[in-house]
Amino acid sequence: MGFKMKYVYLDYAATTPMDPEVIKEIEKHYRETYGNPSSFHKIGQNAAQILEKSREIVASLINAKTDEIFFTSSGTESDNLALKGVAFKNKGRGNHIITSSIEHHAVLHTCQYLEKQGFKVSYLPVDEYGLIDLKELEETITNKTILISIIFANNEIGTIEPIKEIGEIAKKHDVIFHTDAVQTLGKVPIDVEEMNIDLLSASAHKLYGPKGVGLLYIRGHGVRKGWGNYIEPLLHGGGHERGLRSSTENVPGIAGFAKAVELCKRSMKEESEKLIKFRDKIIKEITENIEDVYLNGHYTKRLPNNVNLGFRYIEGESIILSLDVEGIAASTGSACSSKSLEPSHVLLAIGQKPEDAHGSLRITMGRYTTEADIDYFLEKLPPIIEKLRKMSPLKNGKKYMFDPTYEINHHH
Amino acid sequence: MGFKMKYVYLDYAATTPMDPEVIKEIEKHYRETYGNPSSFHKIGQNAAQILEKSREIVASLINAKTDEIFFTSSGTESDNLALKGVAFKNKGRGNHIITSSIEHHAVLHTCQYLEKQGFKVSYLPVDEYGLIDLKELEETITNKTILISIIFANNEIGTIEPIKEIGEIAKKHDVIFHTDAVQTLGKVPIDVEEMNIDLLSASAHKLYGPKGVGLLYIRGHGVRKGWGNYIEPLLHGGGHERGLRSSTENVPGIAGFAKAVELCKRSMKEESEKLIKFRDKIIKEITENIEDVYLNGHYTKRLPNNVNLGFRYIEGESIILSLDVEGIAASTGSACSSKSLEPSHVLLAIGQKPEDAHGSLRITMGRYTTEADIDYFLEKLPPIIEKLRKMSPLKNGKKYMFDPTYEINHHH
Amino acid sequence: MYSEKVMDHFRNPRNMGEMKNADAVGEVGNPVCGDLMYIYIKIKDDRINDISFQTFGCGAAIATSSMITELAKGKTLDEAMKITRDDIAGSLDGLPPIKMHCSNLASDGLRKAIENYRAKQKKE
Amino acid sequence: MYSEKVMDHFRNPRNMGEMKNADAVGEVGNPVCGDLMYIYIKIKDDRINDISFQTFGCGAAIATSSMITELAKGKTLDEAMKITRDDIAGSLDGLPPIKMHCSNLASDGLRKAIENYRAKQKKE
Ligand SMILES: Cc1ncc(COP(=O)(O)O)c(C=O)c1O
Ligand SMILES: Cc1ncc(COP(=O)(O)O)c(C=O)c1O
Repeated sequence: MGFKMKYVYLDYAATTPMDPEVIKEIEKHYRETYGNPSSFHKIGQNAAQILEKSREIVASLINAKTDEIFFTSSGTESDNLALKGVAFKNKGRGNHIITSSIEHHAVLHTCQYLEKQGFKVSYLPVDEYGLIDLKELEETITNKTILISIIFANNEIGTIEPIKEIGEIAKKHDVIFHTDAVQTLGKVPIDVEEMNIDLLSASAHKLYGPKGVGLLYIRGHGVRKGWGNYIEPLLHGGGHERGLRSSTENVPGIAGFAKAVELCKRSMKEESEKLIKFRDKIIKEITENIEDVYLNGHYTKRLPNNVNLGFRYIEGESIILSLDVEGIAASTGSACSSKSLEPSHVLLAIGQKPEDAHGSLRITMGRYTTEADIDYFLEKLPPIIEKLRKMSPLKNGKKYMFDPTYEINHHH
Repeated sequence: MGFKMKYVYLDYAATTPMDPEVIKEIEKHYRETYGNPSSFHKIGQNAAQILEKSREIVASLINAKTDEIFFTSSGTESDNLALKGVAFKNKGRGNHIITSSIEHHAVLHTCQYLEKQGFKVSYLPVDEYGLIDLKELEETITNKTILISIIFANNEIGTIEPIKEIGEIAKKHDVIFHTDAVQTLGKVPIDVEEMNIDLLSASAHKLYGPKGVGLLYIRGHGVRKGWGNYIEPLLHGGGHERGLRSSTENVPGIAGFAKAVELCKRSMKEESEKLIKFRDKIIKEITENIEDVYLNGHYTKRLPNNVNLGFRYIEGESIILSLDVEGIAASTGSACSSKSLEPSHVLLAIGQKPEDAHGSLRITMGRYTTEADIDYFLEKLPPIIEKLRKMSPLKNGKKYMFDPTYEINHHH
Repeated sequence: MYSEKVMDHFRNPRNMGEMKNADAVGEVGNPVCGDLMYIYIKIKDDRINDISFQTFGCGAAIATSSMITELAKGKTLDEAMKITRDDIAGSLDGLPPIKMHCSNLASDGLRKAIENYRAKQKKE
Repeated sequence: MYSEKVMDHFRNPRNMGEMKNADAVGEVGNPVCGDLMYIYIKIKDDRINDISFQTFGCGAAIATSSMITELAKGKTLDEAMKITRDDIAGSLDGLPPIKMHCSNLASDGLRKAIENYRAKQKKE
């Protein structure tokens, strides 16, 4: 598996280690399938065949047709292509987009960009568990609405949205429905037909595949009754991916993605049972044994591999730094560990106070997580929380313990 | 080297086989450096370090500063980011772009897209060798001109443009200068300072690196005196690559790119001497021994690895198909082998008649090309040309040999 | 890309070359577009007694030219007039879609040749 | 990310905890922004005789808090007032740029404590 040192990796939502079988597959193609699929000769046509076979494998995981899979370079690119591609192509039809307030930045910042280009975007609020309200969604649709983009399962708090119901509403109103399934593909069954999904983003490096490979599922390969072509490309050039995504195809990487999908298909059920067991064990142990802690997200409508806990009175970066010292990799929604210096918009959206949003800890598990890893984490965490709380001036209910008459000055 | 069968690959301009050292490097990082560079913990920070080291290596090849290198997913993406990023960011300053008529589709089609968005694009003609006219370039600049984009060396005919002189003109008029160096990086020395290049696109898979990894050099990391920020992102999201290219960084692929650059740096001089020898041998042998053949492009201002020959009276696809049968991979500008069914715009731009443009053969060599490969090719080609010409109704000077009174109907 | 049948006809074209004493020739295509095809026929008792082709074009153009000479030889003119593009593609175990449209001209070439022959006959 | 010195102070913070009988305390930061720091001081002969901290914040916030207690202990109040953010960062072998700006509050905290002490003295 290639872990260089004894290290418990509990940050699978950030990215996954690659599966050794995927590495083997890519390496094989690195050596053998170096051709350019656009080339006419055998070496090129051989690469073209591997490309199409990979497309077939990936399509089958989500019940799509082969020609509805478009390979990109990342989840971010897929999100950008979906949103900008549909928005700019359908300016004439309408300028209204509906999304949620807990989208990944790849959707959120793209929406903000589209707002600057004259589009109107409605950001649906979510409840304390991170769920959107279906009635509110339907009421938000106007005759200018062209696109609904709702994240399948949230990357921070793991909440799974009611995708099938959203799909029905979108279909009923003839609005295009995109979902960011970057955290979902390979973890939870997805059926684009049953769920009425029109566009779906995914990224190989979240499911033991390579970084730099993503996909966008595009219903009807971009043609829709009453709309005609409903999406335009983001990258112009040689006309690859049937004109929707130019660039010489990364065939070895794509074949690696396909291999990763195959492996997920094979092990998804078993893996998710294991992870749900670990997940619920962590939640139970920690909420029972540590004070002033709460679960972020939903108890059951939740990704099998995600735990997100809020620890009052302490700050998240110092938690994950302490865990790192103990050889445990985890993540936080704290501003201090992000580039933007803002606390997680997802935690704020589920109604957390900013000071609490700073104290979140995200544990995400995966294929290589063992019971021993979980036990090690459960052993190391409590003393860390205790030590940091001892260091903190914040305490249950009262913030200023020394002399309440001292004047308080806030930086910023 | 992983060639599965005995096969002489002479299509290095389409894509290169990967260097075994690059494969080894990527594989190592696949196993060890799986972290997300945005992650705070050791696994993530380790990946961040590899990323920055790779940036340094790549920067040094073109005399750039480390923070001026931005990794993308392809040459196409780099071209799109350069052109759209500068155009949209500087709408207020001017709407005029100058490019050439022999750009790769990644630039050409992006320019055509920008025209639809209200920009004016001047497509400079080229002479019979594919060279732009510097005087004409300078005269084309107006006070609305924001960007000049000229391909460094053409992918079909191998002509190297006077980049340094273009850079001087761009600088003099304070216009941003982008060059598509996808075919050039690693083959010919490039110095962005000396050549006054502001933006430069490259792609790893053209220099023995992986597919799906590209770079855009951005002078002053996007800040320019009198302009401020002069480029905006194409992919919105988590703010990677200092906000100019969001997506989890493909660290193993990028490290492979860096390794490929290192190898090029080491062997460029020696390799190019070898290739120039082969190139000139092919040109001499074929033009001396086969009738009605001519060289496309320039004799000396030419990529070391490129030969492009026009064979009258026969069609290019049938040449490369015949070569493929003999175990030789080559390429053609013929419409019949392209998706667009149009003959190469590059060959038309250098003044070829369409019927001649159909008969071109592009031979591009590289690191693994041997003298034996060249001799094999030189042995196999003449009988192919002879056979195809015997089959062809076209002959020196006269097209209709049978009965000139028959009525001629053209399809299309 | 191409079927084995196509490659066989491309590598070993049947009935290739100019026919000096042909009764008629059919020309289709245009070198500007990358294809030009000549179909030569010799007629005996309203049957195609001999046939040959010359082609400037891609692999598919050459293979379809070769194939039509095999399909047409010995047929009556009426029978030969009925050979379609699909017949040729089928006999070659299929052609890439893009080639079906643009390089599959041989049946048109044969028809032209027959029409030219009949027009000549009328004049005489 | 962090230097070894930072990690040392983060893992083994010096002079950590509330000081019940402090002469003064300085508070900086705001939990809403993710940082809150208390610096407690005990003064003797115009010198910092004892000092401790409590901090809610990231690794850098904790390490800088710890470091200032080491830097300030034994210094006269005037000397202590002159300790800067850069002094602290330097003593820690540097801080990530983003942290220089946002979590490097300890010198402000100490200055606040001293000002509070002096204000109190004046009143008495
Ligand atoms: C000159 C030139 N520009 C751009 C590209 C596009 O590069 P990529 O295939 O990496 O997108 C290519 C090659 O395909 C090229 O030759
Ligand atoms: C929900 C979600 N969407 C999009 C992305 C972006 O994917 P990528 O890093 O492949 O661009 C991520 C992960 O980073 C994600 O978790």
